[in-house]
Amino acid sequence: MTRINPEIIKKDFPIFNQDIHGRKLVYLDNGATTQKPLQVIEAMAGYNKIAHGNPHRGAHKLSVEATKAYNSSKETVRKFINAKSTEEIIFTRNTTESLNLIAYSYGREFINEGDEILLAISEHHSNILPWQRLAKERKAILKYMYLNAEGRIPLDEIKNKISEKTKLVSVGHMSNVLGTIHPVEEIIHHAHRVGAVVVVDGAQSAPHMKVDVQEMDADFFVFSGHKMLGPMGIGVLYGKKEILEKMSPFLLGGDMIEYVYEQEATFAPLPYRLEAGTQNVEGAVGIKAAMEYLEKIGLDKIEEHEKELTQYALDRMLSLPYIDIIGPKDLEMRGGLISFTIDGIHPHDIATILDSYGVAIRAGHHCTQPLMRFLDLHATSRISFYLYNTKDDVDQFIEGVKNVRKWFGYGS
Amino acid sequence: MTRINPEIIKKDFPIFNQDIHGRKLVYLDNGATTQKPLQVIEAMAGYNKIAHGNPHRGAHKLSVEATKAYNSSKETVRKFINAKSTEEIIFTRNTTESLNLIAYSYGREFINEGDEILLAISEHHSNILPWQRLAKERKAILKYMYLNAEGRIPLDEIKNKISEKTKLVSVGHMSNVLGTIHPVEEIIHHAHRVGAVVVVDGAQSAPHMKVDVQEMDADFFVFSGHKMLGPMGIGVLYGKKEILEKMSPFLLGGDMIEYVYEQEATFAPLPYRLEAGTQNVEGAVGIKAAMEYLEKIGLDKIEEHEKELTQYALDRMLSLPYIDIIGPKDLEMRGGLISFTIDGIHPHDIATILDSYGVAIRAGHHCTQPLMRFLDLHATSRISFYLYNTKDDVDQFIEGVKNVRKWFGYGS
Amino acid sequence: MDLNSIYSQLIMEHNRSGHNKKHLPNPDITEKGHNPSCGDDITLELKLNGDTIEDAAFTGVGCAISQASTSMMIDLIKGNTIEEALKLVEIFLGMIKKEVTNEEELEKLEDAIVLQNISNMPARVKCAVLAWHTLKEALSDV
Amino acid sequence: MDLNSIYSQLIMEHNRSGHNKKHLPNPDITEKGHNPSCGDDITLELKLNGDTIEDAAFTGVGCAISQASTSMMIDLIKGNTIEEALKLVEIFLGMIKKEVTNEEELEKLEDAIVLQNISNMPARVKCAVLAWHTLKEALSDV
Ligand SMILES: Cc1ncc(COP(=O)(O)O)c(C=O)c1O
Ligand SMILES: Cc1ncc(COP(=O)(O)O)c(C=O)c1O
Repeated sequence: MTRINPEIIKKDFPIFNQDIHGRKLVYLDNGATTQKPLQVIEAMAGYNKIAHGNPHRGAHKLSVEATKAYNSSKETVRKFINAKSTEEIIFTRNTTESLNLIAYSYGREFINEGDEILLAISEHHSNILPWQRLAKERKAILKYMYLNAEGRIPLDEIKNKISEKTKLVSVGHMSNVLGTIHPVEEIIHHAHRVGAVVVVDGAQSAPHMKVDVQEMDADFFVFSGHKMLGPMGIGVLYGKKEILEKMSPFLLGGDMIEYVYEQEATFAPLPYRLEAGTQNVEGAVGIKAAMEYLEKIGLDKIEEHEKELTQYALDRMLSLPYIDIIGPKDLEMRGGLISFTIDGIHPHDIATILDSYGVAIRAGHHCTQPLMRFLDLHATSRISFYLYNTKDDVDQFIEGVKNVRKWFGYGS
Repeated sequence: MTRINPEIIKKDFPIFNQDIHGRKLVYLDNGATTQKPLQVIEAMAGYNKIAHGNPHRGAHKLSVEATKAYNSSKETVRKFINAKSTEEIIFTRNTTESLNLIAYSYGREFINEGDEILLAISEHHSNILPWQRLAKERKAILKYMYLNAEGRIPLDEIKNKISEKTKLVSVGHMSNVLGTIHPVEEIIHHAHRVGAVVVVDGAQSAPHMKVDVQEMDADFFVFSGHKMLGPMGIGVLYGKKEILEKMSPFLLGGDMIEYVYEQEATFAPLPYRLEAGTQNVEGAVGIKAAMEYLEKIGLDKIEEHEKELTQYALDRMLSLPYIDIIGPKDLEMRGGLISFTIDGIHPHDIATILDSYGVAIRAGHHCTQPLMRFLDLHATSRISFYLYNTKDDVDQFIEGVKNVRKWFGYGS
Repeated sequence: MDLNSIYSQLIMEHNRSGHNKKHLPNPDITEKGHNPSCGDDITLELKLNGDTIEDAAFTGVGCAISQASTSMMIDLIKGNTIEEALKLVEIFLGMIKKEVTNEEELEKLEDAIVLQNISNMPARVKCAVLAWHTLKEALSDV
Repeated sequence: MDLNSIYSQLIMEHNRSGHNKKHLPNPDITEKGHNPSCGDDITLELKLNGDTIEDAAFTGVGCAISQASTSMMIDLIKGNTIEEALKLVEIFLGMIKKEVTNEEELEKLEDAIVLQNISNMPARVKCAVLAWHTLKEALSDV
């Protein structure tokens, strides 16, 4: 397999044409949001320049073009995750809305008193709070699977926590703090044996590895455009058709109805039923362009590239005695993000000082306070890679870390 | 007051550089969605090229820039509608989501059995369905104000329908079918006397006239970016601070929390509490650029210009005996959109044939089936103006209509 | 898209559609068809003789495309057996979806073949198929 | 932004902050302050003598900015009356919001004046003000 050349890829990304505080930008905050290639920026601008209209039902050319653009984006998304049909693809605003939609439209209907909802302790707040509210409303029980010392969910934990009472399991495919790739196939297998439905939060996985929702057999799979080279303001909810069909609408309004009377209404078929109001066609155009860009390069190659960077970064970081890696220290079932702490220096100070060297990383609780409490940490620093990162980026980051130590008066 | 020159304005809008079916584009579907000036397209592209990051809590420069861009957009929106503070400005996805948010977060808490919710029969589906669901859930009563023959809500109707039982009134500021500007100040005055809260759906008004939410004294005011030169995927919810503060969150997830524990969570202050997950910063940048563009030209001038076009179009249309105007036939309290029917020709055929002459109009029920039923119509055709439309556009439209008649074998 | 040629033929058909737009004296089957997004609304009436469609007519409102399509369908199926009519419906729906392209098959649709390129006007496809779906519904009840 | 100069001074302060980071034997007031978005968490202890702040100290976790800011505040308020301390809090919060710019006023903040330009690091403003808000809270209970 020929490798990808991130130096050439970087040329597609205008953001790297600038200096940050007089230095070249080393962007290692891809877990939070990713940068956009010109291909995505121009696809959206192009849509706005020649084809913009309100889709659906418009008989004029611009409306027809907008409808085509929207539908063709759905087909691209369908193929990207190998869904059976575009009826299974609902555009939302982001992962957070996708999860809220499921909790509302599926949860309120199908979770009952005493039922169990199961999460991993490593979930992002967006994959915790909607279930907390649902559990409270429906008098259901919210349970967690805990992690072992390596940051993985042990098989026993899966088997023990999934019981006949379990009606819904929602689990992050890849942890946005630990980088662990959780064994979703195992979880789905066990959950389906007891008839539970499984939601996979793919916010951190879909951008970085080939996902096949049919092979995985997930009942729902959700992710965000802005973490995969696409625009903010658009996210995806995949759901199996037979399940989506049972769900009541979430947002109500234009375009998702059939007949509206003064006191009641009937709803349109899938996928329209779950998409209310004027949809974000530009966002759809952007996510399509992003997926096309990723597929042209190849998700397998991107994954390979990130693995290589991760190995390289782990090696360099493990050689510095004052760095603690939070999460698996090898490449097995882990993605391209690394959380760490540095003895005696608070993660926020690390991030601020690294910024002055042009190195963008994230620090904090990463929207995972229950995990932080479980790990007995207040915050971590995190680097996260994507296809445009280079070994040189890692080197600059390591140089930066050494400088952070110096600022605090430590020898390096 | 110097007039605006739409021919010069048109030059800012790349969409007009193309031919539609070999003819110049006459875009008269602004009620559905508007076109974007280069200033908006480039503001968003520029953000993506130099300043994109995930806002809030990020310590690195790109995140700081994104946060600044987001906050500065809120300030622009605040000024645009003259809200007291940016805490009163919540970004949503569109008008539809704004209305659903109110029905969920305000309605479920404060509407009780037997309470009355009052709408006008001319509401858009997005301003009907959330209240139908709420009324059903809370065992409340959904009532309608009906219109007189001119398409206006008579003062008596307002006084009769608002009673001590009325707890919430939600009304479109300007009808997207009739063009009528409803007397929201009167409605608010009467509603406040009985302690009811008033939601104003400004989807059709905010883009076209100066709105001052404090002067109007609306409790909520909602609109969409894509109907005012801005991007799709971003909308606004204004609410009075003291009301927003009483509301429970809508979507739950990242960025809207304070502390999250396994079984419960506390929420961040306004406006964050009502904005979950990664926000649409690009959308915020786009709506800001759109508002700045509109304000540079002047909303009073835009309104004046649209009035002139509307008068001109009404005059020409009223002179054709086979056209029926649906809605007020004079300029009093009406905006720049005109619904009509043509004897013997279905609205969809009118739209399709006009398209072949490069004239983009909308036809159908315009997401207002209860109004259509009230008017005893199946559908109408609709033209709707904006700052870039010209008298020449009206002339081409009229020529087109004459041709439609010819196609159907009528003399003109 | 040669709008002019498709559309002007359709409008001609529409303007002639009066001969099929009426009530039948004693219909054996009455089936309503709706197109919520357009507001189109037709009622199809069928008179059977054994399993032959002896007579057919329609009432209702709709655009030129749906009215013309309905009228052409009625001209086509009159005198056919139910089975033949259902076969024609399949050919028509197949043509619209571009799944049936065989010339010989398509010619069985007679005048209705003019709707072959309606997918170039995607907003209007539903208008074209309304009557055919309604007929299918009507006959599947028999 | 001259990050280097602000930040290196803050870190020096932070590294010296140990002298204020401890428990008081018998504090009259104990007040917790949180910064949920950072996870910063401090506890302020005050020993009063009449309405004079005789001694003060803090414990807790946080970044260099919040720890340095807390320690500088403690150095500043020790020996002041409650009223004087509250006045200093207002000057400090005013400085951060760029509402207080008068040099003479600002000098009353002594070392803490180094935080004047923290608004150039918007993500860190909350770290700088945590202790001061906590003190205000503590003293408003008296
Ligand atoms: C009066 C009115 N309200 C609400 C809406 C819904 O707006 P959106 O589709 O942007 O949510 C529209 C636009 O279609 C409208 O005209
Ligand atoms: C694992 C995970 N889930 C959910 C989210 C929320 O995504 P968004 O903010 O785009 O809704 C994120 C990103 O922050 C994430 O990393």
